Amino acid sequence: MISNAISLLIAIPLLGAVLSFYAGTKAKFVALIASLIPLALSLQMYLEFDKTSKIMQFVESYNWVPSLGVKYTVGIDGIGFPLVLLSTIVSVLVIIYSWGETKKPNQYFALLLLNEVGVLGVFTSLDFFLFYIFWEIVLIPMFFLIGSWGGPRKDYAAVKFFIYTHVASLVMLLAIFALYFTYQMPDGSRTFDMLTLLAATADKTIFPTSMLNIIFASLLLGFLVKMPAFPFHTWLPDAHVEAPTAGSVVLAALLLKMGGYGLFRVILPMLPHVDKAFVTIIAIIAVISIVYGAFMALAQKDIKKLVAYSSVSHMGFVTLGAVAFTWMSVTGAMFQQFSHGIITCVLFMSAGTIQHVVGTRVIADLGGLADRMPKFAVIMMAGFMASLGLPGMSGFVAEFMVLTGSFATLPVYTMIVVFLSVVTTAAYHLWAMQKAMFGPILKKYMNVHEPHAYELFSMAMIIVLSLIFGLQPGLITDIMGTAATQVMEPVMTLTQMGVI
Amino acid sequence: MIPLELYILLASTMFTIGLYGLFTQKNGVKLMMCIELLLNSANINLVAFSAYQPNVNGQVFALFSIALAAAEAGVGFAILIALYRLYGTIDLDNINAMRW
Amino acid sequence: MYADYAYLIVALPVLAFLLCLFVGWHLPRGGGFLTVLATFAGLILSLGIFSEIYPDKIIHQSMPWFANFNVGILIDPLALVMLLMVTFVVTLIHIYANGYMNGDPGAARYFAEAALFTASMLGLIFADNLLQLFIFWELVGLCSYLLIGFWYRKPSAAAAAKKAFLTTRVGDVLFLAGIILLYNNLANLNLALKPGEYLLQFPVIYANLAQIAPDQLTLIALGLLGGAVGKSGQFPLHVWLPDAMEGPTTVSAMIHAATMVTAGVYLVARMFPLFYAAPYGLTAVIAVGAFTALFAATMGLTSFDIKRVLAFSTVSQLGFMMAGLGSGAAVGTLAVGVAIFHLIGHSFFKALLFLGAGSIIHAVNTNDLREMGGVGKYMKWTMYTMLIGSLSLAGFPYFTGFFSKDEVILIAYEYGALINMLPYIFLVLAAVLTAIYTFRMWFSVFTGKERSNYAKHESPWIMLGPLVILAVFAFGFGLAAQDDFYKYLDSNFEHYDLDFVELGVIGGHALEGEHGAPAVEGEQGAAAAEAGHGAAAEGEASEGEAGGEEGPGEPWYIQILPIFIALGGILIAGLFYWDRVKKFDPSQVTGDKDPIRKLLLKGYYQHEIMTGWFAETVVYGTALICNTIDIKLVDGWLNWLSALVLGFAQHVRKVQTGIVQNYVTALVLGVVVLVVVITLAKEVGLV
Amino acid sequence: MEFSHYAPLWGEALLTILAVLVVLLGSLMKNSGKLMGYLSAAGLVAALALVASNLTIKPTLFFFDTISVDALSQFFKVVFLVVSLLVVIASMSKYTGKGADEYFALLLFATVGMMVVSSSVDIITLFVGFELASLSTYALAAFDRSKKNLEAAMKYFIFGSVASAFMLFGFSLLYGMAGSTHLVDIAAASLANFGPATLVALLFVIVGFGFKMALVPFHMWAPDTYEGAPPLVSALLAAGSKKMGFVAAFRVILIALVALRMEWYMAFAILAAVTMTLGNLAACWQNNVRRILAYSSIAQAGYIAIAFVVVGAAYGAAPVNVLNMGPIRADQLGIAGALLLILGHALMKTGAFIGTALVASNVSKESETDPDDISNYAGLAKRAPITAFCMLIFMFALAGIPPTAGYIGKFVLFSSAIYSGLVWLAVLAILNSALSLVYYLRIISYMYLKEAAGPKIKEQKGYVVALILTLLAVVWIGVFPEAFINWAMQAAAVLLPQ
Repeated sequence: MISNAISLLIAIPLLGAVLSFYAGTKAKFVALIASLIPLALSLQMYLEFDKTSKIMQFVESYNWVPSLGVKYTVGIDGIGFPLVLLSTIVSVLVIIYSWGETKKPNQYFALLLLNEVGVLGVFTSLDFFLFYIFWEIVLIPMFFLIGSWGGPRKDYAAVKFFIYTHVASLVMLLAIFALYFTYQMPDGSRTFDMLTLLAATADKTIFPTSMLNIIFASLLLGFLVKMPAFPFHTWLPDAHVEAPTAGSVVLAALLLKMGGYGLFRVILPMLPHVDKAFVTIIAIIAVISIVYGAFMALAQKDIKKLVAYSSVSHMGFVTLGAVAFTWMSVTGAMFQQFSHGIITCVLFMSAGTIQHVVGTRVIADLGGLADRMPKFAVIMMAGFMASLGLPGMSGFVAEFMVLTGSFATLPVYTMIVVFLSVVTTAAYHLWAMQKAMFGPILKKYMNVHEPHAYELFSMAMIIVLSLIFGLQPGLITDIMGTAATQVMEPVMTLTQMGVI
Repeated sequence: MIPLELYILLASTMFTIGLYGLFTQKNGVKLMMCIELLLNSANINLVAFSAYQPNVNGQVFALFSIALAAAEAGVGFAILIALYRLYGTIDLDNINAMRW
Repeated sequence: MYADYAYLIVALPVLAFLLCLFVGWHLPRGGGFLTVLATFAGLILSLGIFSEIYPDKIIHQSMPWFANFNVGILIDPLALVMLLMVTFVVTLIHIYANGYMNGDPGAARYFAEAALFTASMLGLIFADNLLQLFIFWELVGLCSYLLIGFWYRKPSAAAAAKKAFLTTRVGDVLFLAGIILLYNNLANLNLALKPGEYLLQFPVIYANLAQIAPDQLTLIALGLLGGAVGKSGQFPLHVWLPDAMEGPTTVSAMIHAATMVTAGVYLVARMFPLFYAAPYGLTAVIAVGAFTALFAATMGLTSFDIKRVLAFSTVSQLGFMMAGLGSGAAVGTLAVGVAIFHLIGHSFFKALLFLGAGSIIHAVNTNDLREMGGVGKYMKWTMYTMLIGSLSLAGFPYFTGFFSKDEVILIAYEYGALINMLPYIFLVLAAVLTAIYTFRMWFSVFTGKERSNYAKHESPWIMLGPLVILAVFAFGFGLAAQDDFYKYLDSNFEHYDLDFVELGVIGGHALEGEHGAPAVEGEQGAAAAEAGHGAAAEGEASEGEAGGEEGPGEPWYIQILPIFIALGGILIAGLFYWDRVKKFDPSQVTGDKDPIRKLLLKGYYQHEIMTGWFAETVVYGTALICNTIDIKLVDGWLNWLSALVLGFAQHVRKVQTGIVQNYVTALVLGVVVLVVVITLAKEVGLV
Repeated sequence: MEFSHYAPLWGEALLTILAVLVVLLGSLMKNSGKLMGYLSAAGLVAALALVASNLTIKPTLFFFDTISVDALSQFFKVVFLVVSLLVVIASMSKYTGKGADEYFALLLFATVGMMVVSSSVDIITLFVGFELASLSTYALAAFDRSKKNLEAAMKYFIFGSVASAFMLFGFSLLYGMAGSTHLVDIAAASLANFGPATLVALLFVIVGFGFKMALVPFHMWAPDTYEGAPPLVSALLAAGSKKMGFVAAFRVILIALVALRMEWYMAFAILAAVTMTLGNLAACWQNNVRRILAYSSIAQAGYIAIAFVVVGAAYGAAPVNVLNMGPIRADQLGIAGALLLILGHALMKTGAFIGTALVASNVSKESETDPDDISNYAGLAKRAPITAFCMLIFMFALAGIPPTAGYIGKFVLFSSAIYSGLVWLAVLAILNSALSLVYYLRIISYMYLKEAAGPKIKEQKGYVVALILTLLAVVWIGVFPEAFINWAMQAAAVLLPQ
C-alpha cells in the first residue's frame, strides 16, 4: 500500500507543471511523464482499492490552520475514486493529443498539468476549506488556456467563464460558511471537515429545515453552474467555442465533473433533510437540461458548440439520476459522469481536429471529409455513436441505468426524457456526421489529409476505453455501486469510519 | 470673563468662513489662507477650552498645531510655486489633468 | 457438445469483423471469404445444436454482467429455427456478395460491416434477456445504418441511412420505455430470485407475468410493439425501408428482406406470452399487421424501382406475419408457429428475389422497370429462379409461400370468426395485390422487348449458385417442413413455467368471441383448423368441400379462396404486363391525372409528412426556438445585468471631476449626509 | 536603566536619527544616492528587528502616558517598516543620483510619523505623528516635479490639510469636553457627559481619518494622487499612510469614542458599503493601471472598514466559541480580520505599485503617452516575466482567490461579519469581490493574453528583489496563516476592554 498516495497524486503534476514551465520545447516530454506517473499511481490504487468497503480509503489528515479548524484531509471512496481515475487518464490522453502544440508549449503543458492538480484536489479533498481552494485554483489554468490559446472572442469567453463560475463558487462559499458557523463539534470547536458537517446536517436541532434549505440551495447553485445545468449553462458554449481543443477536452471531461461530484458528495446527503420541493425542482432542471440541451445541439451551426450543448444534455442525466435517489439511478449517474468524461473527449478532439485540418468548424461548410480521412472518420463515427448511447459503449450503460433507476421514483420525468431526448440526441449526432463526413467531397477539401498519428491515437484510445467500460461496466460500477448504497445511508464521519 | 460660548461661536464662524472660501475660491494662495482659517479656528477652540480647564494641555496642543500649520504652509507654498513654474498659473480649476 | 460452443455463433462473425476491418484491405475480395466462413461455421454449429436438442430440449447459459443484469444464451425452438434460417440465408448471401461486391474499393468495409451485422443478428436471436436483446437490436440498427450508407459519397445514401436510423430509433424509444416499465414492474414484485436468475431474463419474465397489473402489461406490450413496428417497418414507421434500398442489393437482401426486419416479428413472438396476457396487446398487433399488409401492397403496385417493389412487398409480408401473431388472440401459441413459418419461408423467397434483382441490376445497371424488359432472353437462370420466387411469394399452390401465407390468412379468419373480420378482409385483399405486383414486376422485367439497351450477359456462378439453392428452398421448404414445424414451435413455451389459461384470463381472451370460448379452446380450434387446412392442401385436387366438412374451423370456400387469390392475381398481372397476352395498358385504366394513382406514386405523401413536416418543421423549428430563447433570454439577462452595472459605473466615475474644490465640497457634503442620516436614524430609533 | 527603559522605542529613535543623518550626509557628499539607499534600508531592517524583538509586548506607556507600546502598535509598526523597506529597496534602483538623500530622508520621516501614530494614545502625539507623516508624503508626492506629480501633490495637500483641519477641530472639541488629551480620559468623559458636540467631534475625526483611509466620500484625492505621484510614493501612500489612518481610527474611535458606538456603527455601515461598491464600480472603466489600483485600494478600505461595523454591532458581546480558538469575541475577531486584511493589502498593494513603477520607469522613455496606461501592460508576461508573474499573483490575491493573504484576511473578516449578524454586509462584500474581478482580470488579460506592446524590459535588481520578497510574503501568509491569525487576535485584544 503506497503511503500518502493521494498527496503524491496531487504533488507530482504540480511539480511537473513547474518543471515543464521551465522545460521550454522539451515541455511535452516532461508533461507526459508527469501525467503518466499519476496514471500509474491511480491504477495501482485501483488494484489496492477495496471495492466493497464503504469507508474512506487512502486517508491522510494533518492539521493545517488549527485556529480555523482547517485540516489537510484527503481520502477517496467510491464517489471520488472513479473520477480520480478519469482525471489521470484524460490528462495523459490530452497531453498526447496536443503533442504538436507549438505556441508557448511550456506554458500550455504546465497549465494542463495545473488543471489536473486542481481537479484531483477537488475529487480527493475532504475538508471544505481545502475543497474550496482547489475548486478555485481550477479556474486559473482554464482561464489562461481559453484566454491565450483561444479563438477570436477568447477574452470575452475567458472572462465570462471566470466571473460566472467564480460568482457561483462564492455563493457556495457563503453556504460553507453557514455550515461552518452553525455546527460546533462536541468539544465546542469548529471544523471544516466535510463528512462531519454533512453528517451534522441531519440534525434538525442544529440545522432547522428553513435554514438548511437556504444552505442547500446555495450549494446546489454552486454545483449546478459547474455542471452546468439549465439555466446556468450559458458560459459553457462560449468557453468551449473559444477554448483550444485540449482546453475544451479538460473543461468538458474534468471540470464539469466537479459539479457532479459535488452533487454526490454534498447535495445527496443533505437531500433527505431539506424541503421535498427541492426534489421536484432539481428533477425539472435535470429534465430541461437534457431535453433543452439536445434541442440546442440540434440548432447549432458550429460543430464544437453542438458538442458543448450535448455535454449540457448528458450532464443532465447525472442530475436526474442523482435526484431520483434510487440505488440504480445513483450508480448510473456516477457512471454517466465517468462515461461522459471519456466520450466527450473524442467528440471535442474530433471537433478540434476538423478545425485545424480543414480550417473551419461550421457544419454547413464541411462535407465528404470521410473521403479524404477515412481513419479519422471511423473514429469520429465511433465517438458519435458512443455519445448517442449506442449499446456496447459506456454511454448506453450509464443512461440505461439512470433511466431505469429513475423511473421508480420519477416516472413522469423519466418518460419525458426518454421520449423527447433519445431521438433528438441521435438526430443531431447523425446530422452532424452526415453533413461533415459524408456526401461528395467538396472541391476545396481535395487536399485535406489524415490528422497526425498522435491525435488519432489518443482518440482511438478513448474509443477503446469506451468499449471496455461499455462491455465490462462492472470494472467501475462495482465501486460506484458501493458508493451509491453508502450515499443512501446517513453520512459516516471519518472518526466513525475509524480511519483517523 | 467672556463666556466660552462666544469663543466657540467665533471658532465655528471662522471655520465656516474657511469652508466657504474653499468652496468658492480658485486661486491656490487663497485656498491656503482658507485652510489657515480652519486650523486657527481649531486653535482658538483649544486655547479657549484650556482656559476653562485646570490643565494647559490645550495650549500646548495649540502651540504644536501652530508649528505644524507653519510647516504645512511651507510645504504648501513650495508645491504651489513649483506648480506656477510648470503651469504658469495657480488657478486650480485649470489643473485637472487627472479626473474620472 | 455443440451447445458449449454456442457462443462461437456470435464470436466468429465478430472475429471476422475485426479481421476484415483491420487487415481486410490486403485480402482478396476484401476478405469476404472470412465472413462467409464465419457465418457458415455458425450454420454448422446451429445444425449441430439442432441435432442435439431437437425435439424437446433447450439450451440456457447465463453469466452475470453488471449491476443486476446478465448476459446469456437461450436456445429454444423459436430461437433455434431463427438461427438456422439466418445462418443459412446469410451464408448464401455472403457467398453471393463475394461476386457482387467484387472490385468495389470498399469491399473490405462491406464485409466487415456485414460480419458485424451477422453477429448482432445472431446475438439478438439467442439473447436470454431483454436488455441483451435490446443491445443487439441496436447494433443491428447500427449495421443497417452503416450498410445503407455504404456508398456514403452518394448524398441520397447518406440521407437514407440517417433516415433509417432515426426512424427505427423512434421505435427503439418505445421499446426502451417498455423495458424500463417492465423492469420496474418486476422489481416492485420483490421476487426472491435464485442465484443465476435476473429480472430481465425471459424465463423470469414469463414466470412472473401473471403478477403484473394488466394495465401495466398493456403499456409494456405497446412499448415493445412500438419497437417491433420500427424494426419491421410496420405502419407508420415503415418509411425508412424503401429508402433503405440505397444500399447494395446484397444489403437489401440480407437486412431488409431476409433477416433484420424480421427482428421485430421475432421480438413479438419472443414476448408472445406478454402480448397474450396484456389486454388489447394482440389486438394492437393484428391491427398494425393487417393494415400494413394492405397499405404496403398498394404502394408496391405503382413503384417503378424493382427494389422498391420488393421493399414494399417485404413490408406487406411483415404485416402478414404480424397479423399472424396477432391472431394468437384467437388461436393461442399456434400463431407463433404460423407467423414464424411465414417469416422463414418469406426469408427464402424474398432473399431469392432480391438476389435475383441484384443480378439483374448487376447486368442491366438500372433499377427502373421501365428500362428493362426482355431480360429473360439473356438471363435464363435468373429468370427461372426468380419465377420460382415470385410464384412462392404470390402463394401459388405447393410453393412455400402458399403454405405459409395462406395459413396466416386462415388463422386470421379464426380471429375473425371469434373477434373481428376486418383483419381477415384486409389480408385477403393484400394477398390479391401481392400476386399482382409480384408478377407485374416479373413480366415487365423478363418478358417483352428491351426498353433500353443494357449489357446482355448472365451473372457469374458465384452469384447464380445461391439463387439456385434458395430457389430449391423457396419451392420445397413449405411442403417438406410445415407440420413438424408447427408442432415444434407449438412446444416452444412448454419449456417455461407459464400457464396460458391464466394469462388468457388476464388478457381477457376468455371473454371474447361469441361462444365465450377461452383461449385454450381457441387453441384447439386452431389446431383443428390447421388439420383441416392440411386437408385443404391436398383438397386442392379433390375439391375443397371435403376440407369444408373436416375443418370445423372455417367453411370450404375460405379454404380454397387463397388458391383463386394467387391465380387471379397472376392472371390480372398478366393481362396488364405480359406482352403476349397484353390486353390493357395500365396508363389507360388509370391516367396520370388519377388522384389515387398519384397518391400511390407519392407513397401517400409520407415523405412530405414525416421528413418535410415533422422532422424539418416541427423538430428543427423547436430547436431554433430554443436557440433564440437561449441567446435572448437565458444568456441575455446576464449581458443585460453586466451592461447595467458597467453603465452605472460609467456615471459613478464622473463624480471625480478633477477639481480640488469639488473634492472638498464632496467631503463636507459627506459630513452633512452622515449627520442627517445618523440623527434621522436616532429619531426613528434605528440605533 | 533609564535608557533601556525606552527600549521599545529604539526603533523610532533610530530611524529619526538616521533620517537626520541622511540629510546631513547628503548635503555633504555628492551623488551618494546608493549609499543613502543602503543606509536607510539597513536602518529599516534594524528598526524592524528592534520592533520584532518585542512583538507581543504587554502595553507599556511612555512620555507622560502619551505613547503606548503594545501588540497593536507593534503590528502596525511591522507593517509600516516592511512597506517602507520594500519601497526603499525598490527605490534604490530609481533614486540613485542627486536628491536621493532627501527622498530617503522624507521616507524615513514618514515612517517615523506613522510609527508614532500607531502607538500614540494621546491626541496631541497622534496629531503630531499624523502631520509628520502627511507633510513628508506631501513632499514625496511632488518629488519628481513632473506635471502630474505636482497636480497630485497639490490635490493631496489641499485635501489633506482640510481633512487634518477637520480632525484638529474635532480634537479640540474632544479636549474641551474631556479636559484631557488622553484617549482613556476622553473615553471616560464621553461616557459620562455626552452631547451633540461629541457627535460633531466624532464626525470631524472620522473625516480626518477617513481621508487617510480613503473612505468614500473622503477618497476624492486618492485616485488622482496615486495616479500622479511617483509610483513608489503611491506604494507608500496606499500601503503605509492609508494604514496609519486605520490604526489612528482604531485607537480614537474604538477606545475614545466608544460611547457613541451606535453612531459610528451607523456611520461606518454606510461608509463601508458605499466605499467598497463605489470603489469597485469606478475601477471598472479606468485605463490607467495605477488609477485602477487606487480604486481597488479604496474598495479594500471599504472591506476593512467592515471591522468598525462589526465592533459596533458586537461590542462587548459575550465571547463565544466561533472559530477554533476557544471562546473569543466577534468584535475581536472582526478587528483581527481587519488587521490581517491590512497586512495582506499592504503587501499586495506595495507589490502592485512597485510593479507599475518598474513598468513606468521603462516605458516612459520610449512612449510619450501615459506610462501607466494599461496598453503598456500588453504582453508584459513576455517583456518582463518576473514582474508580470508577481503582478498576476497580487491581482488574484487582491481579488481574494485562495490561497493568498487576501483570501485569508477576507475570510476572517467576513466570517466575523456573518457571525455578528451582518450577513447583508458580508454578502455585499462578497458580491463586490466578484465584481472586482472585472478589472483585475482586465489587467491580467492585458499582461498575459495580449501581444507584446514593446521590446523586452530590463527588470532592475531593486524592483525585482522587492517584488519577489512581497510575493513570498503574500503567498506565505496565504498558505500558513496560523501564526498571523493568532498575532492579529492578540493585537486586536488591545483595543477592547478585557
